[in-house]
Amino acid sequence: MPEMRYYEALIEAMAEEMRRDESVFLMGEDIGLFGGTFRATEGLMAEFGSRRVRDTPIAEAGIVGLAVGAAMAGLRPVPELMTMNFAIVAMDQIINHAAKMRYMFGGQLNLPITIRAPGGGGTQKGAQHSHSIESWFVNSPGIRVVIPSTPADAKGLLKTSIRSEDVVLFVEHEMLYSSKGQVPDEEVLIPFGRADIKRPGTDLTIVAWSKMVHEALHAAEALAAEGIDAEVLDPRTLDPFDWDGVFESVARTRRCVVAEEGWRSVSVGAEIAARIQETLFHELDAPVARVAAVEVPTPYARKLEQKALPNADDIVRAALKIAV
Amino acid sequence: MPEMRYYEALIEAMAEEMRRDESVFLMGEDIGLFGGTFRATEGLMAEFGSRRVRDTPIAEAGIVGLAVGAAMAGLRPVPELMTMNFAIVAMDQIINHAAKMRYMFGGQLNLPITIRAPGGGGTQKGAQHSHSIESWFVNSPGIRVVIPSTPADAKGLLKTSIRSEDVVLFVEHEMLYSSKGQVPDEEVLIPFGRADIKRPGTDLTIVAWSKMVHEALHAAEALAAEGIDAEVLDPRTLDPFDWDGVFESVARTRRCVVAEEGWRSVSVGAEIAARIQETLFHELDAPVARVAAVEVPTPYARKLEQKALPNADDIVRAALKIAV
Amino acid sequence: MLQSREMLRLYRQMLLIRRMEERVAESYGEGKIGGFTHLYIGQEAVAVGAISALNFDDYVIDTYRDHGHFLARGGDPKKFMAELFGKQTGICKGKGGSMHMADVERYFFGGTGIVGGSIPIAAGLGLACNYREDDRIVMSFFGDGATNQGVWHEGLNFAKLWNLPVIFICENNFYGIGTGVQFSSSLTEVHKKASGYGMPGYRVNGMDVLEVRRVCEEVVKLVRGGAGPALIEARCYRYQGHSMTDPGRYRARAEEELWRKRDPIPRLAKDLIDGGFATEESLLELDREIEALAEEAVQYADESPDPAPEALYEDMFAVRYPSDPHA
Amino acid sequence: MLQSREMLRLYRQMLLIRRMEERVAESYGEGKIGGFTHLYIGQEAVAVGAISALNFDDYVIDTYRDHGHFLARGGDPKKFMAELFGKQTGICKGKGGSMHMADVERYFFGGTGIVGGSIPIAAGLGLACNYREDDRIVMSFFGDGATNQGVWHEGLNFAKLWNLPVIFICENNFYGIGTGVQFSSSLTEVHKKASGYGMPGYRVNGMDVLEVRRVCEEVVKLVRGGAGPALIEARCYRYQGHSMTDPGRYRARAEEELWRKRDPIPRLAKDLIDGGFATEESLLELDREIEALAEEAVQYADESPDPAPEALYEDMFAVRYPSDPHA
Ligand SMILES: Cc1ncc(C[n+]2csc(CCOP(=O)(O)OP(=O)(O)O)c2C)c(N)n1
Ligand SMILES: Cc1ncc(C[n+]2csc(CCOP(=O)(O)OP(=O)(O)O)c2C)c(N)n1
Ligand SMILES: [Mg+2]
Ligand SMILES: [Mg+2]
Repeated sequence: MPEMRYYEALIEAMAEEMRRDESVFLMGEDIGLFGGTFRATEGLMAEFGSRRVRDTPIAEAGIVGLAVGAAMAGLRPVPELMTMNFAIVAMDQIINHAAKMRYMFGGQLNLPITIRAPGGGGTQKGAQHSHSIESWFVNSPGIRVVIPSTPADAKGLLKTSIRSEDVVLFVEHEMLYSSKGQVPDEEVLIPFGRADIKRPGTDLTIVAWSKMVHEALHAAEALAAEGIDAEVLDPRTLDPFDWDGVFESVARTRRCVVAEEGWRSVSVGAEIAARIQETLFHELDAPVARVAAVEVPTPYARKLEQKALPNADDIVRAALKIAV
Repeated sequence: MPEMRYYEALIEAMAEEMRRDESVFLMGEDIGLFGGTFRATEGLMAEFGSRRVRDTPIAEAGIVGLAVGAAMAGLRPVPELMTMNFAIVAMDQIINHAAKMRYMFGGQLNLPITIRAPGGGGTQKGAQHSHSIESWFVNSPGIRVVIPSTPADAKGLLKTSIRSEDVVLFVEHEMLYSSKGQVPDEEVLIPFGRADIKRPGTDLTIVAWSKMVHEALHAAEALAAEGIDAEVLDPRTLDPFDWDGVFESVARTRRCVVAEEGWRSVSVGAEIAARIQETLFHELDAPVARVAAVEVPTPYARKLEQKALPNADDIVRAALKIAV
Repeated sequence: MLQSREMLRLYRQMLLIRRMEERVAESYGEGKIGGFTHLYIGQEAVAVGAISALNFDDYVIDTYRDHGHFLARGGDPKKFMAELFGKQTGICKGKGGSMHMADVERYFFGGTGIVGGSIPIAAGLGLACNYREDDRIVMSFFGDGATNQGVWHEGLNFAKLWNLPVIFICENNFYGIGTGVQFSSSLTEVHKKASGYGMPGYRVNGMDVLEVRRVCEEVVKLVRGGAGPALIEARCYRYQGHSMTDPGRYRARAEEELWRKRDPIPRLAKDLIDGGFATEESLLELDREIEALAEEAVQYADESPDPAPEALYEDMFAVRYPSDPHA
Repeated sequence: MLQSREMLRLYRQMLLIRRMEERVAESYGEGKIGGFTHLYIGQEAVAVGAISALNFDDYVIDTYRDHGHFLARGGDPKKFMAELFGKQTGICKGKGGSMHMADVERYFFGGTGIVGGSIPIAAGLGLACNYREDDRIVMSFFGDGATNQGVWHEGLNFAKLWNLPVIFICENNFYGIGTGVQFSSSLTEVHKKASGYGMPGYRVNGMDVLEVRRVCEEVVKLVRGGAGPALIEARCYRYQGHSMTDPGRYRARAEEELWRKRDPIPRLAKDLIDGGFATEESLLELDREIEALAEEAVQYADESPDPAPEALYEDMFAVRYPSDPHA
């Protein structure tokens, strides 16, 4: 199993799917000649040309809208939003058009669109460039939300996304692009809706996704030193969601921390906590604890940013609080 | 205390504040000559002229952006988005500009903007015109979210919003505009962050806002017939949120149903349920139950729409489930 | 000059739209139709003239005021009416309603309720045409109000930049709800907005189906030949309020009357009769035939079943998972 | 022709920006500055020429490439550098950073990181001018890439429709990150985009501060006089990569060299010397003085304290409530 970086895994996934299916094409800002702001499309224009790897104007609503039109006509667009921050400009095309059209047209068509975009903060990009807003998309029906934490998951899930007949928001993380991991040699398509136990444990379940999986793994190590054996569960896709996987784990450990990079109020973690208490009311030994970002626009100054965003220490603290 | 309709209460609030403060002005689609799609600005152009009641092009991002600029220069804009659905087109101006600017400029300026918009479904307007997406805005820091259920609350809270130095999203409901209620004669400014007990009760707390308050009151009557005395608590503002008020009520009743019109997953109700279980873990006699919309784009056909949107019966069912 | 058969076909389509819309208004009044319902009465010449210049497999995309285009594209009046009645037999199984009529089999990608929302999507359809190097083109209908939305700009820029075969047709009926175009557009001559994209702009009399047809045929030829996108402004008038709930008090009676004199249907009737292609009698006969069709559609819709309750959970995704909403 | 004092002032400002930016690059390399940092080197003539045509209480609003405009508006170099260092003494208390420099006291409403995002806001500032019937105008700076965003269109339409006193200045440096303007704009002559709004469009040489100043003075006079908004395209070039992390491999060396020959600073130096307003010696002396200023700013920033941890919770709202985040 070769080791590769997260962004390389993404490139491989796209290249394989583009070789396989002529109707798959990419579009986005600076993805071609420039090679992608985070290198995640490097080399693809050289291989596939400017017909299938299309540099676009800075017009995110337009980009998503064009993808919808192309998909209506039977193509499989993989638009890239340079970052998740700019999905906000395209919100109406994503939520009101891409995500609703199949339903409101009574199922007359499929819209196989995979919208890629990196979210997240942690590199001092400030208030407008540090969003983890998967919660808005999970709230909205009609769009799958995929959010891998490792190179292998990134590759396998991106391939599944591109082959999916439905609209997928594929959320990467700016700080994960250069992370390394083993990626299977053979073709792997990771199914949606299957959580992955990134670390088995018996005393406590930490549910985390994207970059927070790695914070959770660090936290689990620290907790191990305190004699607490934490399980780290990565749902990998937030829609569909593997509720059975989560309930099974928490029913075993009886304690749960949900850790995410998004703002706390009305976050995906809130949903997870709410459903766990609903389903496992009598099994829980402690309230479900939550770790999330402080609810302020992300500040620029490094020290403030670090305080705003959640990390392994926050998870340890939350875990210790409910583990007593 | 005169009785008036919800939309009349809104008109009164705007007229009073405009008379009081020359820097308050309105802008929006069809609010002037046409009098407002839901009559909520009727007569205001006649009184205040087209300088202070401005009909705009159909360009919601532009409308909010202009409001931000005008507020920067010291005015107090009250932009109307014809419906909440179109806030999605303006999402970036609302969330990334209006809501973040004060913080990212280190507090150098205030942005006293009140964005009015009606949300909600129930009149067969279909998938793109039936949104209750307050959850996205409560997730986002930097913007107040006000969501009155009665004419009196509408008036008192709109006046407070317009006088507030901060950005407010003021959410009305299409189906409430013609509802009637007593509105105090004297000037009342209802403070943010104070929940209102719309019906006191001892056995169960129903937390609900906007139109769902009325569904909750119906449900409470039905529950009374079953011998269950439900309290109906209306937070009225979702940001700031009266956590103490909610906790106090639930600590008394030990059971809670949260009822909202938004989609279930990652909704404001999820946050409320998550925090209640966190804070009152040992006080609860049953899991917090949630009533919300089915997670599909709102269908047009009446029967399907009625099934998709939550109502009093759903609340009763949820209450009975946890009341046993 | 068009052949008489084709002229009669255009007449028939305009009349079909008119009569169907009258039944829509009636049924709305009876509470059988709900939601936002925007009639097309008055603007028939635009949809009919323009769409008749297309091949059957060209793409058409639209706004919420989509009744006329749906029918002009050959959509089934029964499925149309059933959709408005929210019935299972509706073209979108009752899930769409008035604003979201789509007929994918006829390459009609339907209505969007978000003003301007369809414009970049139209460009995306055009992208698909170029991508596949097929011979198709796209026709995109929208109102004067839509031209001030941001995505309109984005769509036109993309279309010209990538030389996409898209004809953007602005139905300038001078109002967006109650707001006159002079209160919403810095340039009220909408076709001139094409200049901001280096795109050709045309203006046609949208009350004259033959003129619309002629200009569209020319533009279709150019666009299909690879000339890139074009903007056509069709000046027209809606005879009813913006939607069923709008009494339309913002328009002067005199203005309305002026435009009623330009009604495209009697206008073409006169041409047909003057040209010897029809008689008053034959046109009346046609009208009766169409009335019967409309009546049949209403009856079909009336008698069709409501969607089954489970339908609520269907059609959102092509592939469903356990966490998706279900009964 | 400008007075020699004024020419010297322009020279001084351009040089200040250049030298400050050099120190920014240096400090970024030392890890003292983080995030996205976009240098203004090469484009100095635009900010300096244009802003110098304004009154002190006119409004200025900007994008993320805001260093030059901040300094040209008279912003304090120390608070500027401290902001970049993320210090409590920064103009935004370290919360904004490179992309969000605002100096409200100087009516400089700062940078937004969302391409095009500031355009309707600029129109809103213009609306306030008209609302109050004061004598102010607005200047809005943005790049060539921004002109393809939807809100750009909305902002321009609003401005013309309501006759707002806004000067939209497009700094066309021919690239949006690595994408040439010919790959993003259907109309590469950006000033012609004004035609879509019935607005006048001007083109100036953005490498010549005197030309920028002259044209802006004329346009300022018109706009202040009530002529409505205008679009100015200033053609210019950024000498560095898009941001600190961009090596800029997408541009031909020859192109870069061509534009380096047009450097606005030596150009004005020559004019000053030729006109007898300065000597090589006096300009060198000025440079030393400015270097010292820049050095002082770096030192100030270096020695300033980090924001206090509680600062995280401050500045979001004017009025706080118990449910707001707190320590
Ligand atoms: C983004 C958005 N804003 C507002 C509306 C509400 N609205 C529906 S139709 C309409 C007027 C549109 O006018 P125009 O484009 O001229 O089309 P017409 O109705 O005249 O056919 C408005 C404002 C909407 N549907 N979408
Ligand atoms: C809405 C949005 N999309 C994408 C970006 C990423 N981005 C930052 S700067 C930039 C290029 C802007 O080019 P231009 O407007 O020409 O300004 P310049 O950088 O040349 O000064 C892009 C694409 C962004 N900040 N905002
Ligand atoms: Mg119109
Ligand atoms: Mg540029």
